[in-house]
Amino acid sequence: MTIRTGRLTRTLAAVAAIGLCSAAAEARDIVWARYGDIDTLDPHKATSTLSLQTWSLIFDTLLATDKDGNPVPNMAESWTVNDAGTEYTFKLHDGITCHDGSPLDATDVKYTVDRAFDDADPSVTKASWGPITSAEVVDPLTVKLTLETPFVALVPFLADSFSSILCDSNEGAEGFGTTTAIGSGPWKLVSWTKGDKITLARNDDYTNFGKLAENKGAPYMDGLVITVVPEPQTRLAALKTGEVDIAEPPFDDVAMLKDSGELDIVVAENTGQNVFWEFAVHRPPFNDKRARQAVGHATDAAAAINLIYGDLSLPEACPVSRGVFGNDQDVCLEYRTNYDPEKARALLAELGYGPDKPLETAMLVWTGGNRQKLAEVFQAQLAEVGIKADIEMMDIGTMNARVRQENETAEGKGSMDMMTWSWYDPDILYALWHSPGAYRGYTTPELDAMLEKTRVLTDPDERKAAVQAVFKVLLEDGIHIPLYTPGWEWVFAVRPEVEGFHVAPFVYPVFNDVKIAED
Amino acid sequence: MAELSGAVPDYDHEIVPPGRRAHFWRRVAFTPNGAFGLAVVIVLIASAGLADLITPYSPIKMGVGPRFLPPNGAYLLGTDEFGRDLFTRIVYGSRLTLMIGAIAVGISLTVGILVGLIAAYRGGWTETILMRGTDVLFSFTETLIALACVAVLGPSLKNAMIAVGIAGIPFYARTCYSAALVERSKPYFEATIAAGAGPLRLLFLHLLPNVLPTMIVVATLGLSAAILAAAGLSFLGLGAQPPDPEWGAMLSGARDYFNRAPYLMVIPGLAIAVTVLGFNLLGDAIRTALDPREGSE
Amino acid sequence: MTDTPVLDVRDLRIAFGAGRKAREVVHGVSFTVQRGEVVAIVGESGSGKSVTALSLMGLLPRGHGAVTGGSAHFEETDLITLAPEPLRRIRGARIGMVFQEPMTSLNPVLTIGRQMTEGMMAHGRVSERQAREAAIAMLERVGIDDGRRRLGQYPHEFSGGMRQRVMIAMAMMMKPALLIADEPTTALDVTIQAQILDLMRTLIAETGTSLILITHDMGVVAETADRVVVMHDGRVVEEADAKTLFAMPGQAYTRALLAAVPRLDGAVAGAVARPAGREPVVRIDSVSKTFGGRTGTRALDGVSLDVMAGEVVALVGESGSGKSTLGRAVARLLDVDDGAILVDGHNMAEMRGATLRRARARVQMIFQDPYASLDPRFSIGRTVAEPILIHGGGGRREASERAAALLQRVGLDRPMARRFPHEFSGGQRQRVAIARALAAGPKIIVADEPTSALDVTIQAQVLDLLAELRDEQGIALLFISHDLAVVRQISSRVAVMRSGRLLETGPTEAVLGSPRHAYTRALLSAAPVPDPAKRGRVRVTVAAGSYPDGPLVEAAPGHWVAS
Amino acid sequence: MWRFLGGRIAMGALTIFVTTIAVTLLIHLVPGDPVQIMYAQSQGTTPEQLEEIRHNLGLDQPIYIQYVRFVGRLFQGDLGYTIRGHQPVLDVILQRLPNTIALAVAAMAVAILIGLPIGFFAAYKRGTMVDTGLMVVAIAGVSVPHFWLGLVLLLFFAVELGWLPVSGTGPLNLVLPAVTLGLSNAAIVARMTRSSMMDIMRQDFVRTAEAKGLPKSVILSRHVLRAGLIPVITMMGLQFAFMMGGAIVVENIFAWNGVGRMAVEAIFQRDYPVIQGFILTFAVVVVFVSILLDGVYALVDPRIRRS
Repeated sequence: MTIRTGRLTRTLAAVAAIGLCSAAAEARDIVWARYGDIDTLDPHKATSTLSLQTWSLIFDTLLATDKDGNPVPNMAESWTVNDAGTEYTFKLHDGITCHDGSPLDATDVKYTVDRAFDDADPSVTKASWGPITSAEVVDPLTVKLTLETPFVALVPFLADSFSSILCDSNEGAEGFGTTTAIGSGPWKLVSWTKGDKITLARNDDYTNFGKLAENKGAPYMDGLVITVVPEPQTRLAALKTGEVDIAEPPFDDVAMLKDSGELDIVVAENTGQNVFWEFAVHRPPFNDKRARQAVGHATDAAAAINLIYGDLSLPEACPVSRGVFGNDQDVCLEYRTNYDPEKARALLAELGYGPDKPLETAMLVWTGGNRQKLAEVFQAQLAEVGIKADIEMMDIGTMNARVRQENETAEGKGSMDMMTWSWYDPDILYALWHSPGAYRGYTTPELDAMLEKTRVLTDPDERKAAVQAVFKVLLEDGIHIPLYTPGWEWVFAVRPEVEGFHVAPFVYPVFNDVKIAED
Repeated sequence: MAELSGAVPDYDHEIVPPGRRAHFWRRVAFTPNGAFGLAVVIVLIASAGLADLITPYSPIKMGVGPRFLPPNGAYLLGTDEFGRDLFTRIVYGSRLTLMIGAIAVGISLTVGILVGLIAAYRGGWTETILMRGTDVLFSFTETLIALACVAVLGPSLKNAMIAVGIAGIPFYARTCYSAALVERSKPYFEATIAAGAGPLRLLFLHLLPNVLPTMIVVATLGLSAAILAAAGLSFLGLGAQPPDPEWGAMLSGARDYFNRAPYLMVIPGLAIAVTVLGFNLLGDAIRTALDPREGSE
Repeated sequence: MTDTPVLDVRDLRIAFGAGRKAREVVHGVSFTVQRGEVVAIVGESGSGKSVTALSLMGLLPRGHGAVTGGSAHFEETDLITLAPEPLRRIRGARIGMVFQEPMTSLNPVLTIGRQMTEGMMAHGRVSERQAREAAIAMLERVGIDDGRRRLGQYPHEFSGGMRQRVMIAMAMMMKPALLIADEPTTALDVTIQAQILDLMRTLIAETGTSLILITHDMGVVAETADRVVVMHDGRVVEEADAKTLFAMPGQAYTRALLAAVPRLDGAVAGAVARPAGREPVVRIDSVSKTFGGRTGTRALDGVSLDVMAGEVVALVGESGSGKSTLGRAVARLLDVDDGAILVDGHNMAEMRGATLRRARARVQMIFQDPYASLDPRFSIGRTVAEPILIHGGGGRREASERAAALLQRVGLDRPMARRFPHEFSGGQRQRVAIARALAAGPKIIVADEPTSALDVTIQAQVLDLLAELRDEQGIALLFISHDLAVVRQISSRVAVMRSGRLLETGPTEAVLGSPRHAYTRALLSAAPVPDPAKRGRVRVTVAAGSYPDGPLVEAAPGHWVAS
Repeated sequence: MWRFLGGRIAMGALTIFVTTIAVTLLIHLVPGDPVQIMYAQSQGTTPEQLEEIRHNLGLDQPIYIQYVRFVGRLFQGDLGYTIRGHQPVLDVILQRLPNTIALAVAAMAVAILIGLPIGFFAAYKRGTMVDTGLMVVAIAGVSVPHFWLGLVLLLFFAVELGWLPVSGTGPLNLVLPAVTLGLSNAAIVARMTRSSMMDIMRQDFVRTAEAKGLPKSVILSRHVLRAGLIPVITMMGLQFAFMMGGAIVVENIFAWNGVGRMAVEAIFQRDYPVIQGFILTFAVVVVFVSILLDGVYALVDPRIRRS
């Protein structure tokens, strides 16, 4: 029977190979495999990195980031701010066209902003846009945003794909977010088969004003196919067979791949990703800062990430990661609870826990990126000092809900979670820890005041000091215990014939420069 | 999740009379299938019971050895990605496996027998409602019911056991029902009614003991299905959570290393397969011993 | 008789199992069958008669039995040593076979035509068309009209009797030299049985085919056979000309066998007219029951009947007559739609719950299948003690003491109380069932074909026991049976049923001796009589709907007939 | 026959009816506030907004009204919107359903092509070593977890030998998942077929056929196979349901873009409208297929066709 199956499959394989060859002869697309699918093509309806990365290819943004993560002009050739910091005026480049051929101008920007603030159906990231009260078309190439209060994080936000500019021809278009997504980015949407793949075609009219790519025109390759391959080993196999050009490899195989030179490994820098412990602070045991500190002292992040990610990831000392404004490892290391199991045991003993009475807590972790493995290591580390943590794996969306639910619940056993956030600005701390707090977690009036200050200070040095003051509170009280950066979807294995692939800050892969050498 | 339930409940309700029990077990143990099944089950129970004695390390402590060490003298089955001893984890895993099987089958069996017995005994509307309901659930297949239960309850080992238990109810209820229906139509049952016996006596002294042999066969086969189903859920991440050494979860975790350490995937898979095979063969042998039509004797 | 027999069986030995477990069940059987002769092989269960027949066709179930010695020469060929392929060519073509169960002996998913013609075509003689023509002609000969249409039908569109006709047609179509019929009429009602036996006899006579008839029924033997081979325990006990055998049985076993056969003629043993009690124990008053909703079958249609204390009333009829339904209604094992069933003056039909359970002690039941009648997980002592316990007849000890006494009464030793049903024979189990029925202290016992599954010698013993109990304890008995001879032996009154209606009722002597209803007469004339001298009686037949089935009218004192 | 099919259709309708109720209840059985769980993704949703969402979803209504509404929308083909990405659930499902059905059908074909002949042969050789051997293989077949078998096949045929693509959704990609799912079910089909055929071989009519002197091949093909296949057909409906159930796991291994993979993702994402839609779709497909097979059954079995 085996023999017969063999012959059959070989025949089938031969038949299919013929089919594939003829398809390949027509055009060579870049094939990029990821572990999951996007939620939507509508940038106002999701927050996942997978979605963001895709939007960044289809849509363009007013501003862009340089390689250090600083905002630079893009579609907006320049911008001005009034002295009060409440009016931002952007001047657009002339001649930008949308995928449907219509010009991209101030009305499209206004359309996008208004849509994000639509009362009936606002953007899920409305809060991050800041206190915008209106968007005004001054002339076809000039648009003015008016804010209620100053908001310094608006500029970096407009460099991020959360602020993707949607062409107003999307208005009323059938199936926006599903079958239609008209932008002005380097790639045009051809089709999206849910759960399977997104097919993009080169936007021939594209001009790169500020994005991190050497190529100032349209991408070199004809098309880009983003496929879904959940299993890391399967992605690797597909990379090896050439079915896929670029994909996240299994972490444990990275060293081997590097050594063999079989595939190139690209590690994204300045991802802005921050992985940290946070706690349900409104009830025992984590309402006592000593319990939180004990967790901090029990955690050996360096050892853990070394075990799971090798040298691919770095321990992070600050609540915002490297490449984000205010980050300073030395400053943070002073404040944070460092690995010291003895100290952890002592703190636990103070609280009345001991070998016979472990501190019990749930440990919420979201799926993917080998975090379940990492969590297992942390679980073992905590067990060493007498903390019994039950890992609960869940989707990130679920975890967000759970964390908030835990914070709003007064009863039950302890809860801590391995939270992750990626942001281009320390303003994220405002979202997280300013009352009421994204998860209804730790807040105090003092911290609120300190966070408010970080939003309005326009002088970089003053703002830096204010930000680091916030770090101090968060770290010393064990509210936000940073673990490592980068944290997810930042390692890419690339087939050797693929040239020019790189990743912009905040994990935006750039395909504009990609060329695939003919075999 | 393989459904053994694909086999129709068509057991012959030939009963092993009390006096022949010893002979019966000899018949089970002396067939090659039965002997293998029995051996697997005994080894499983022994390893679950004696796990603390026969394992050299802790099943959850990391770094008791180097990582990814292939099977060798010191670590019989090698070590995993955290430097834990795989042999120890497999042995402790047998404990979980037995527990999962026992609890899940316990739930299915108890509820299934009650539903089946009551439906067969009461007849009329009770029967229609219970058995049509069972049919509806049955057409959903165990996998879907288990999945729906986990969707509601959330992923955890406990919930997976409950889910698999609930998912099995329709099959057990159906089997019990058809067995009870056969018994119910036998003259001895009518004679007992005619003797004036009440419902409890009829249900629990006459009906239950007579369907029990059938249900034991079903439960033995069902154990394997339950173990497989729970391992499947754990494999999908919907069952056991770390650091539990549950075989399905171990297998799932080992997927990331199949280039580097294929034994991490092969061994838990074999453990599941052999265990399930053991229960299947044992169940089959018991059924053959009960059903004179099956064997060549 | 001609010189060379069609079949000559010599010292045939058959064993079940293999190797060390082998157990010989047929120990050197010899007999011959002459051309055109009807030979009956008769015996009780376990005598080896069916196995012998199957072995001749090479049809012993594989892995279960094998011929271990002897020969069976059929037209010069030894069937035993013949290779499978030549044997196959003889099967069907030269030796035909008819089986007991017409309901299952035909393939339900193939048309009758296909099944009738395939044999003829397999033996390579004819085209499909010729085979169909032959089949139509043959159907006509066995009394099935409209053959062309019938060939396109499936077995489920035929009744049991019709199917057996098809089976016979199928076998006889090939004009075999020998036909083996294994209990061909056992599953049929007595009137159909008579028709089938007549048909077979006619066909045999016309074609000159020899027939081996395997049966347990001495009546069937007497009606059909030229020569009889009596088998017992795998051995031939006696072989003789039919007339001789019935007149002067040579062996003790044969004599015992014949003596045990209940007869419709001759002396009546049990049916001595007894003074019946004045008050009826059971009064059945216009009881009706329909199964399967409003459009369903009417199983009982306004039946009324009284049973006096200490009286045995027999309920006779063919399958579908409603006799068992009536019995179960009396035992309150089913709800009736209409009418009342008064037991000791209390209407059982209206009782519910605990009242009903208490009242149940008055009516007990004995069933046909002795194997399924006892809970296999209860020791027989416990089985018999159960009704005593339920009805509060004292503690566990007293109950088991009384149970032991009852078991002793029905002829089982006290120590046997600890044993389980599988350790007993069919007859013994039926005794246990009787003891259980007695344990509740009933006024009446409903016995539904209590002896039909038993061998004739055991049947006689059980009937004797029932008669004794009736005399001794004054319990009334509602005796349900299809066998008029058995009825005649035990009952004092008979009620004849058909299609849910009572057609005739009266004293046994009157109803069976001078039947007034056409249907009763038909039943009596169809019943096989174990006396070859009475062969060839004129059969009375009665078509459905052609007989009176109105209210009963008293034709003679105590003798009521449907008008 | 129409009465038989009518009964089956009624039973199917009942199944779907019960499913709609179960699906409505599902969201209420979830511990915690489903709306909060579902909408936690959105940044800073205020309690008022949550209340509004609850209202929009009708979750503030009494449950029977919710049910009536749910069914009402169902008749318009509206299964609601996904939580993640706000897509119409029906679209999301319909885009993937053909893949799952293709997988189930292909797996069924594999199971039947392998299982049926083996079962038939084992029944024919019943009681011999061949039979015992085949049945042990079949038992081993049902004992191997298919999530493991799938991985092993994947490793061997796709990674080691490179004969087949490792993942994705296309005709060639179908081979491995279909074989994985088909193989473990082939064992069940084999056992089923064997027991059905053995039942038939024990029937009196087979003995009749033998007594007629029919050649063995005719008896087997005409009498045994035909009658024996009928119960097998009736089991196929259930078998198809098992395939659909098994597809949930297999799709996840091979990244086959079907509704099973979607369902597991939805569970992790607590995307209840998708889970609801999945269960409902599953029920409809299973009911439809079983009615279809009942139709086949009714046509094949003269006892039903001509009644």
